Amino acid sequence: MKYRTLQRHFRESLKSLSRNGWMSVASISAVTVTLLLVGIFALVMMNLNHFADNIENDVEIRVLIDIINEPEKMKAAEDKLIKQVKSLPEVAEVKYSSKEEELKILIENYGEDFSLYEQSNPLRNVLYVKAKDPQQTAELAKKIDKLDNTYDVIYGEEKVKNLFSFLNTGRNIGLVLILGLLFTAIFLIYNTIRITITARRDEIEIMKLVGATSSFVRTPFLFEGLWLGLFGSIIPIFVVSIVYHYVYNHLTPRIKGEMLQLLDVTPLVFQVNFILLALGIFIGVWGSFMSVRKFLRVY
Amino acid sequence: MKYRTLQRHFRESLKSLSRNGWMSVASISAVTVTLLLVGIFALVMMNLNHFADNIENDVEIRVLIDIINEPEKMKAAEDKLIKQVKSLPEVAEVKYSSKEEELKILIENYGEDFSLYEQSNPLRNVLYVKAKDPQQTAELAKKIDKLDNTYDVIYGEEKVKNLFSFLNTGRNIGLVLILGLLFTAIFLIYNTIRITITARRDEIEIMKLVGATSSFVRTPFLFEGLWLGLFGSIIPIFVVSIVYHYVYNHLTPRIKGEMLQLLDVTPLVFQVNFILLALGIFIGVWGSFMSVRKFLRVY
Amino acid sequence: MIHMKEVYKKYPNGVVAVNGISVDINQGEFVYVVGPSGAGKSTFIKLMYREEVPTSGEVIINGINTAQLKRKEVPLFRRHLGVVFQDFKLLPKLTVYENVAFAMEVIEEQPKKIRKRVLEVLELVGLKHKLRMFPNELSGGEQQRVSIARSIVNMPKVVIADEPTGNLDPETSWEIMRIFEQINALGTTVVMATHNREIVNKIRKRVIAIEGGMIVRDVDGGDYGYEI
Amino acid sequence: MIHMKEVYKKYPNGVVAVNGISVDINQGEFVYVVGPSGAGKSTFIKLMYREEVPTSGEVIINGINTAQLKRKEVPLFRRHLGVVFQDFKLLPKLTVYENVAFAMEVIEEQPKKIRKRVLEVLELVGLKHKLRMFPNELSGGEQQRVSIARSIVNMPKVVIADEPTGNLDPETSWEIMRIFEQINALGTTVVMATHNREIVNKIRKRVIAIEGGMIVRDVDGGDYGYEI
Ligand SMILES: Nc1ncnc2c1ncn2[C@@H]1O[C@H](COP(=O)(O)OP(=O)(O)OP(=O)(O)O)[C@@H](O)[C@H]1O
Ligand SMILES: Nc1ncnc2c1ncn2[C@@H]1O[C@H](COP(=O)(O)OP(=O)(O)OP(=O)(O)O)[C@@H](O)[C@H]1O
Ligand SMILES: [Mg+2]
Ligand SMILES: [Mg+2]
Repeated sequence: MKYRTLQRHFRESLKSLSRNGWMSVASISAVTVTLLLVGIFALVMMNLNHFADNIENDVEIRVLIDIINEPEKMKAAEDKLIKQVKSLPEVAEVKYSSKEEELKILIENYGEDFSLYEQSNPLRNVLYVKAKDPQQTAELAKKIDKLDNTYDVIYGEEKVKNLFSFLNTGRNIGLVLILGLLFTAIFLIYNTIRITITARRDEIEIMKLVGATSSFVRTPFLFEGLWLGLFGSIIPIFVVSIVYHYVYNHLTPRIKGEMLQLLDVTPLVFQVNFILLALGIFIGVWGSFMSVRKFLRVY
Repeated sequence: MKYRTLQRHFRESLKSLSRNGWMSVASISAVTVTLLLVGIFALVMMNLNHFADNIENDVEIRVLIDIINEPEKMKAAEDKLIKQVKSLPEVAEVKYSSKEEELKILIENYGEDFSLYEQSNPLRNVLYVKAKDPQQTAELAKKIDKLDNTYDVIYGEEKVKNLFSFLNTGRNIGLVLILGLLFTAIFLIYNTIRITITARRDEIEIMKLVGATSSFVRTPFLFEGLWLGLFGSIIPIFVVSIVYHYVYNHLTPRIKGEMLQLLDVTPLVFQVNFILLALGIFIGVWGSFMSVRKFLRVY
Repeated sequence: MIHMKEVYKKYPNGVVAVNGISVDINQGEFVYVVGPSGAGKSTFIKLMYREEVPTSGEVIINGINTAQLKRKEVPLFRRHLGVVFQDFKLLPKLTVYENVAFAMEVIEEQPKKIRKRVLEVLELVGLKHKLRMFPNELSGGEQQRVSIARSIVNMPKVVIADEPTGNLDPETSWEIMRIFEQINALGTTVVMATHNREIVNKIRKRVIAIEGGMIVRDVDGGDYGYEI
Repeated sequence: MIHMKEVYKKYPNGVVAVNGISVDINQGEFVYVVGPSGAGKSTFIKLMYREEVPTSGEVIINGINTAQLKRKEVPLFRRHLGVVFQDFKLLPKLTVYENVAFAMEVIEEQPKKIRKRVLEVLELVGLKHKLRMFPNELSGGEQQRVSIARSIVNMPKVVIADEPTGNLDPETSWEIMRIFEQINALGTTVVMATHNREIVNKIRKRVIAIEGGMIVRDVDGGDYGYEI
């Protein structure tokens, strides 16, 4: 194809876009609405997934440490245990909590009654251990149990298992939903483009009757598809950026220190916007291609 | 309009549906896909909302009961307290837990060390109270605190406040999303119908030139819209029913006894299906009406 | 019957297609409208069935001022006219039979009567054997005949035809003219834009010649004019 | 040049539009195709520019068997033909100028040449002053002239015209005929389906008469026939 022909196709595509008036508007707004849906849904799903991660990460193993009556030996034993635990490959984080701190928590939960134990604290020093992959918690707990100087290892076995099963199911549903939505979005945009192009099948027929090759007929339509995708993704990109910015700024201070945290604005919004733009352009061009092809094939 | 004319319109609408071939298919599948989206989204959102309710309902007030050394008096005091609490209008549920039961829970959480307290249990008998509306928990706690024979009232003030704020925000986002999706669905279906009808604007023009009144031109299109909505909602209704049935049967045994429960199949699926059918038909007819109107106005 | 007074029609793009036309056509007349391509014949005719409204001046058909018709009244007004369009304007998704029947369904005629009458007029234009075919399966001339059949199916008081013989061979053209003469003999007014010199010169009727949107000649029993 | 041998064309609906036609047309000939409405003239012509492929028999144009053309080769084949369609087939979203220019853009002509040549042919058909208008703003005759302009803009070796004067007044018709005679004098083959007795009888050329899909007459310098 000659360069000037390409230029011509480029010009034609813009002309055609404006001469097809509200049919173009309809296609663009179908892209807009669908991408908006995809964008917002992606934000929600990615944050829910993040929440699920947070909840999982909150699962801790409580390691009760053996009591040794000589403080020095005790200290040495504890240090050794901490070192051993830290060296386990599955371990992400180890936190030490003295029995005094433990008592404080107990009092908070069970009332002032326990204050009288401040003198003779029956509790033990504790290690809080988190696994790198929370799903390994059970395994890790077993390993730690085998180390010296551990009195007991507690992590709410049954509860954790149920939680993980639940979160995994949730994540799978989410994945299915997002794939379904993507598929739907592609279908809806393609459908719209196809109908508008079908309304112009006579044009395609005439062009071919006048001696236009398939590629000559097709190229302006591909450019048009490009515009549809491009123009259609502008509003979703703006909305996604602004809304998430707003929600983030609005919610973050309120849930400060909570377990559930929103994903940061900066990489997320760029990622989602990139997906929207790529999706818009891809479906626009691809949809045009597939739709025109049908009518080019005739005779 | 004469009855036989209505019959004619009815016949015409079916003929037109089949003669417009894949344009009809395109519209129907736009309805199908969009309603499918709405249906699944509705199922998910209603269940999430149900989860949120469950989580809220799990918020309990722990009422520690004063110790009175004479067992009879103690029993009387406790009975009186329970009666008083139960008579409070905000109270949904009261559960009594003896100090022995409390100790068992403590041992579960803090290890066998506490077994030695089985002889001289330092804990108190406890009432677990749930509010009818979990959001009233704070208020209710205050009221109970004022009653006689309560030693302490504990409910994790800070945590509950944050949880509620979070769940409320979540619910609002969900509501916005579902409204947004409904709006989107309406728009997309309307858009598709409008494009297909625009492709037939010449037909409308010719009919009017031959002396057809607006209502004569319009009625077959309205019937056609009805078919679009009707045929378009068949698949979503089946899919929603079958998928939810499957998910429910698959998940329920796994999360038995858990806090988070799925909504029962029977009323939910019927409700959602009714909404889908109504929505499909409404948008089909309304979309046709609006689209045809535009071209009836011309001249 | 048809009364136009100082009618102007300027299209949105600035073209003045009808540039001051005054004319009276009486019940039962047969009028040819002739003139070069682009003279304004079709516009003149579109003013009659109110596809276009005059920019100024008045068009009164059957005592009705088309410019004052409410939108709802336009279809009822058109039912008293039969129109043959230059570009046929057939409904592409309806068969030949259905296209003609449509004009009768519109006035909520009895199905039985519709069937009888449609077959009758299709016989008349020689297309009874093609009643199940769709417009895009017809030749140009056949489409034109469907358009003609539709225009006369309701026995209108006025038939307005824009080049009804443009796509027809001379023989078929004469047959169509015979049909028009017949319905004219029954009292129907016929207004017909045409380029067909042969017909105009043979079947002598009133001839209105339009050039540049103006009537340049209006002779009873005149000839086509425009000799080469 | 154009060679048909025992060509049959049966449409999907069962109509046999061309029922065994064999014919040879040489380079530089001028041929009228005449016959009643629905005889198969348009189908005969569609077979030449391969809008239709014969059900049986062979159609060889410029040495190319149209039935054996690959889909990709069809456009290139068509570029050597100029076609005037009975229903004009103008692109509704393009202006008069753009419609004519399109046929030249298709062969990737230089923009400068396109501009010059398009204005030239629009001048020739008398539509230079309407080049910015869209097809639906034109009268029937004007649309037909645009279609004619487009068919000759690339100076094809063969011009195939289906009723090029159907919507034209006699005067304009003669002008168009003069254009066809000119390009024919330069060696272009012209095949033209027509109902215009006057023209056929005045400008004597080879006449092929078709009836019921068969050639019933083929005379050099013949007349229109079909007298009433
Ligand atoms: N696409 C089609 N599908 C089915 N039948 C067709 C099709 N095109 C034409 N026909 C039929 O084939 C026959 C010949 O049609 P054709 O258009 O060739 O006639 P024609 O000689 O050009 O007539 P006219 O002078 O009226 O244009 C007609 O009976 C018509 O009904
Ligand atoms: N819808 C329109 N918009 C703008 N201009 C128009 C429109 N219709 C017709 N015209 C212009 O008005 C003039 C008269 O057109 P009209 O169709 O009345 O001519 P006509 O006498 O019927 O010609 P023909 O014999 O070729 O059919 C023409 O110059 C045409 O370009
Ligand atoms: Mg005209
Ligand atoms: Mg023909």
